[in-house]
Amino acid sequence: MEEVGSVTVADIPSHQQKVGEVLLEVEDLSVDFKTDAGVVKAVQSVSFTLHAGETLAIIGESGSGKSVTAQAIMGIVPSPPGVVNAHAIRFRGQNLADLTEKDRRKVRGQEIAMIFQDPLTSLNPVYSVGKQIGEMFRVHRGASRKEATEAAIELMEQVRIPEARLRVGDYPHQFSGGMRQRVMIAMALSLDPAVLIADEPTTALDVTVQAQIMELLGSLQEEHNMGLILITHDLGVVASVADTVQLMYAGGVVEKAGADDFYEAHAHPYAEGLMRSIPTLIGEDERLIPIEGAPPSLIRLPPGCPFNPRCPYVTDRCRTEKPLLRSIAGYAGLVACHNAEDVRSAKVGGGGGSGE
Amino acid sequence: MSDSGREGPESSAEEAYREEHRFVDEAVGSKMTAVLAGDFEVVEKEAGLFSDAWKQVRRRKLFWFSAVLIGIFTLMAIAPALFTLPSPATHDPRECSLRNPETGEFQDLLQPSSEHWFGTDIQGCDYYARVVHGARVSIIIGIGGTLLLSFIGLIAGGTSGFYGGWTDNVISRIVDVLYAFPFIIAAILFLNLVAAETGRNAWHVLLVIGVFGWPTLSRIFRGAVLQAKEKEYVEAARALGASNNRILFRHVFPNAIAPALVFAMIGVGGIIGAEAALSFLGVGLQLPAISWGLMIANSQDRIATDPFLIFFPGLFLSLTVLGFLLLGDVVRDALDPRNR
Amino acid sequence: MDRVSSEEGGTVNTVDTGSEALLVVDDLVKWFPLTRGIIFKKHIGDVKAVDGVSFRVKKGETHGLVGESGCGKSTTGRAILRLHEPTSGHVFFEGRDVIAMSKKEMRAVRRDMQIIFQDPYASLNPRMTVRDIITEPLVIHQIGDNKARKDKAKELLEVVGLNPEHANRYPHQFSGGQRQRIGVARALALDPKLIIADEPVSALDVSIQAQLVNLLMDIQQEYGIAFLFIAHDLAVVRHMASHVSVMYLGHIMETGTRDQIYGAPQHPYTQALLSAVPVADRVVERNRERIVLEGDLPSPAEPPSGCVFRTRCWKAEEICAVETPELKDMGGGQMVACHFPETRSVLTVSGASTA
Amino acid sequence: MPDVVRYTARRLLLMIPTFIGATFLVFFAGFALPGDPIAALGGERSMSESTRQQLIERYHLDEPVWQQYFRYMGDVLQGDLGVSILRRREVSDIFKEVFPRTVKLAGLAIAIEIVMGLSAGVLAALKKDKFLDQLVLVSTTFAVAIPVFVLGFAAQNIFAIRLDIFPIGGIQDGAWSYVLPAFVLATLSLAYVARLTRTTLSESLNEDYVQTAKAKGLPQSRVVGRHALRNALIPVVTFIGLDLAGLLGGAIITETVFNIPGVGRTIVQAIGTRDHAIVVGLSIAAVIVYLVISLVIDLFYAVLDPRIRYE
Repeated sequence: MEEVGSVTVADIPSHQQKVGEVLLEVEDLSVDFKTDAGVVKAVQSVSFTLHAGETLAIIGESGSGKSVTAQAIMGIVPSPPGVVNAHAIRFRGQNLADLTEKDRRKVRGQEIAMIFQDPLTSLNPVYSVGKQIGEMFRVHRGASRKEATEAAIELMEQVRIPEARLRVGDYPHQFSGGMRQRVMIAMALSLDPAVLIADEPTTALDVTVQAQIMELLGSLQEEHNMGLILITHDLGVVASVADTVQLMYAGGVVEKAGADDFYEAHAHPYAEGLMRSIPTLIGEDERLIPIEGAPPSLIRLPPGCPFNPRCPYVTDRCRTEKPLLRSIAGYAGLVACHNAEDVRSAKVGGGGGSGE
Repeated sequence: MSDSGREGPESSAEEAYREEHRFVDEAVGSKMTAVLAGDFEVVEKEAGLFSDAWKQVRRRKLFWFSAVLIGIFTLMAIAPALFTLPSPATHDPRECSLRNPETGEFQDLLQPSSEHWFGTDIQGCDYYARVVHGARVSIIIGIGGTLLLSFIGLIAGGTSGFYGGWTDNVISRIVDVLYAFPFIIAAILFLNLVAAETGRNAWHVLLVIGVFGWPTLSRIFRGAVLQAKEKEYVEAARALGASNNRILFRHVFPNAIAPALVFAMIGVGGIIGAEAALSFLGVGLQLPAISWGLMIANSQDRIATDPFLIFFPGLFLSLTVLGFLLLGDVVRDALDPRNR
Repeated sequence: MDRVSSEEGGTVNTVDTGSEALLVVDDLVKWFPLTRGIIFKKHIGDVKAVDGVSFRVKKGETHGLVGESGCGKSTTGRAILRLHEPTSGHVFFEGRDVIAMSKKEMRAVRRDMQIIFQDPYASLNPRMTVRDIITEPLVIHQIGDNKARKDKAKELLEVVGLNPEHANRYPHQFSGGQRQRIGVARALALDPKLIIADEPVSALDVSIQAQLVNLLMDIQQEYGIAFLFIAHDLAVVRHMASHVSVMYLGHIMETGTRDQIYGAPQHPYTQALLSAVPVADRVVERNRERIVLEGDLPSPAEPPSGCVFRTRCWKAEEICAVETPELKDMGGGQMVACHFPETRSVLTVSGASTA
Repeated sequence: MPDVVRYTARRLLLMIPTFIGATFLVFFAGFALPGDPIAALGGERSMSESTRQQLIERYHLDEPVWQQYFRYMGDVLQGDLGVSILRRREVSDIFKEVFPRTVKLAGLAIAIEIVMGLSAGVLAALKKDKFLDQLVLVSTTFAVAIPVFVLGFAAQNIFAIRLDIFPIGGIQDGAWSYVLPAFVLATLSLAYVARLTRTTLSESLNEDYVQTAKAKGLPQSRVVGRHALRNALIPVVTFIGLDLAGLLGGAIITETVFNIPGVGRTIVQAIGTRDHAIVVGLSIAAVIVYLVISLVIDLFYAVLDPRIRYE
């Protein structure tokens, strides 16, 4: 019943202005799954840095490796069949691989928390939501049952679940989708983590509820100055909140840039293709321009650039040599494409920009 | 499963569990995504379920092991002479002599020897021949009983699940009654009714097993049908104007049959065990029929002195049951991707 | 009303206002009874999934039916086809009331009305080959012989952009996008006049989704099939539909041409919905006005009195709780069910224009 | 909680037709047992026509079956299971004597089942596809393949006769007499419990909420024990409960093999002696025990799984 008035921001702050302390550094992360059919190369040499207060959006379609990246950071990739390799995953300078399982557990949940796509299946159906939130305090803080319940109520109020005190004993199936996701958020934020990873937090929700949850996440992030990793397939959802964008395709990062740069001037053919294939509410009602073909099998990736079979800019080089992330002239981001310059000039020539 | 007295409880729990886990759903739509956390578009293994299953089954040693076991015992049931031929004392199992043909001495219960591989029983019959001939009853009742109970169970479960309403209510209550009335007690009581004067034969046992044994399969199939009929492709067929029969036989039935099939396959072993158990209890086959259960029953007093009388029929019985059990297991693994 | 696309390849036929309506949905109601009781079921209430929905679809046009989950849009689609038997109301197809039809008449009508489902994994029978799936409609309606059906399957596969050589394959051998094309081919087999597309692209990734959207638009253009396009994604609907109806809790809140709905929405719910849809443009996103609705969707078993949207509406007054607003024509064919309608163009942002 | 009450009421009402159907079947089959019931009532002795008439009247044998049935069930509901002329005892007394033996046997078997079956299943699920898992799979397959009476005799032969650890049968040695039979009785269900636990647990270990539990930084023991196992146990507990209900109804074969005069063996013996009163009385008692326990299980199921109440 509340109307939030229009927000006018004169200056879109770039992430450079916003950076706080370095929280998370991921260097050269790869994850393989060994299956009967072959080795699934789910994530290949992904690196990034996350600062306090920063929102990093990892964008990609199904099978791009974005969720697995998050699981690897959390250290919850199911193994077997998963095999995680990384040069380092550092939290506040400490390489997580060096920690004992016990210390790693302290980081997990307390320092780096995570929420998942489907809040119904992600909550345990046989425990009340109060118990599940309270469990964080019971296990990590040694709180009594009563203290844990009180803390749970307080958190539920914080994430604006109405009548928290009455509902603390209810089970997940008694809540609506949006409320369940609030419960997940309350649980994740219970110990005031420095980093929150949100894996498609609104995909299972309706747009109006999505708007509520995104607003909540935004305000909580600001309040706690968290580093936030938002994983999504929807370029729209993160457009307003991301500071940095990392676009993934077939397990690898194909483009990485400040959000302003990315949305305005993305340089990878895949990014361009994605932008054009999104139906939009704004602008001319053009015919959509889809990316032809389908994503490759992660077991048998094409040689060279994984995007080459679908790429309109493809050259012979793309079919043999895998492009690495590099910077190109006139663009502040990094692109893994041999022909990024051509993509850029074609775009400028075609008069395209954002919102095409 | 071999103690059929417990068939009821086992299966209803299993059924509850299947319902809980939407067995059919997953058996049919196999996503390995559970492990891979939904970040891959996994091409589903659905339709080629049976052909894929066959491919997978062929590669497994256990499958061939069970196939060989079943093959041997089936052959034994069809042509026992093939198996008794090489034995030096090959006889008709009913041609027994209490006297040594050479010395004329009175003899019974010979221990196993090179002449009588499995010894002789108290009547002086060659025990190997008897045990070999015991296969026929087991295989007939095992397969026949399964066919009969599957027939009843599929019809009952199919109508119950597909049509719902009062039909479902009535059938479900009958199933409840049969569950509450433990199979073995039912079998004991009714086999006593059947042909008490004329003596019972394999068909009587088969009939009672079929009539009282169908509820589990019916419930499994009902659940599978309920699942399958909610599928969108059924709605699609309806939208095309397909008749009920077409929907049932072309869309629902083929997609619901897998779990029932697996159950029936495993069930053969269970029924073979049940026949033996009933004969052992004295309510199954009666002398002069030849049945492993009867042989064991008639030898139970001699467990201390002549354990071989129990051992050999027990071994053959267990191996037959094992064969069907393993086959069912292998097929279930192949059809139910959760086990992969 | 006129829908003319500027793009060379993607022109959409102009629909004459005067042309006859192919489908008229009149006060359609679908309640699912809630019962309680052990032997005798006592009727204790209803889930009012669809509660008096009216709209019309003209020949060859695409009518979008949008709303969030639980608003009754899919139930509406199924009730039109009598996959869910409607509780009351009328559905006129080419002037004849479908609801009153006998089974036999219904079977004949089904040739002209087809449906495409959301889930490409659940909507194809895994035990049938692609050919069997596509030719099933022909078999059911006894059209052509085996050879003719085979040829038709081949032709349809080509139309939807699949390799006709793959007709012998099973659905599991195809990707989600390809499966959805098979579903489209099945719907086309009987040359229908109307296709009800129930969230046909929602389960697909964006890059694949765009392929399907284009395919559907091409098909419509080529065969002149009318679409009832049911979706929760307002952006997709904007690309597909010339007319749009917005549903909330079993009721139509607003209906009109695409430009009216997107450019000048008058119902608060339409406005909230539009303002919540994210746009992949940073400048737009940062500058646009966003209306964040409070609270959850009320239960359709106990919908609010009066206007069903009032519990989440910032404009709600006493009258909204008492009197159910009727769909009123606000001019130009735009109909709004609100006591306080007011044009508000939520998509207009500094410089960027709405369509 | 009205939901629980309604649920209970529903189950109770649904039980009525089941109860009538099952008991009628028992009554009918017992009544129709071959042999002259009157002669059986008189045992071996011959009797005069007048005694015969007296007995017929006393037992209402001239009435239609269904009338006899309702008369009989009326008595049963008041705790009267009839009288065995042959044994000259009230069947309810016999039940009171033999039932505790079956309870001991079944109780011990269930305990073995829970301890061994659950641990084997949990270990197998945690070490999926490793050696231990394979071992559990193979051994449970064999356990299921060997029919109970064969297993019973094998156990007798090895543990009672050759090794002389346990008595060969009977109940003279008190609780110790029940150990070997209980193991034999438990074997089959133990195998099922192990397999069921393995499947459900390995499945629930893949559920999203287990991911959540891990992401919460909970120790492995808590992730498995509190989150995965708690959910995996729902079907297992149901199985064990129904198994208990079935076993109490008569562990017929095991009792026969080990010569334990429990409910099952008494029924089998009574069939041999054509003692209709005992057959019908004990079988009906068994059916009632089964129904009551399965009702409890149903209710317990609702406690285990909070979603079930709101079906």
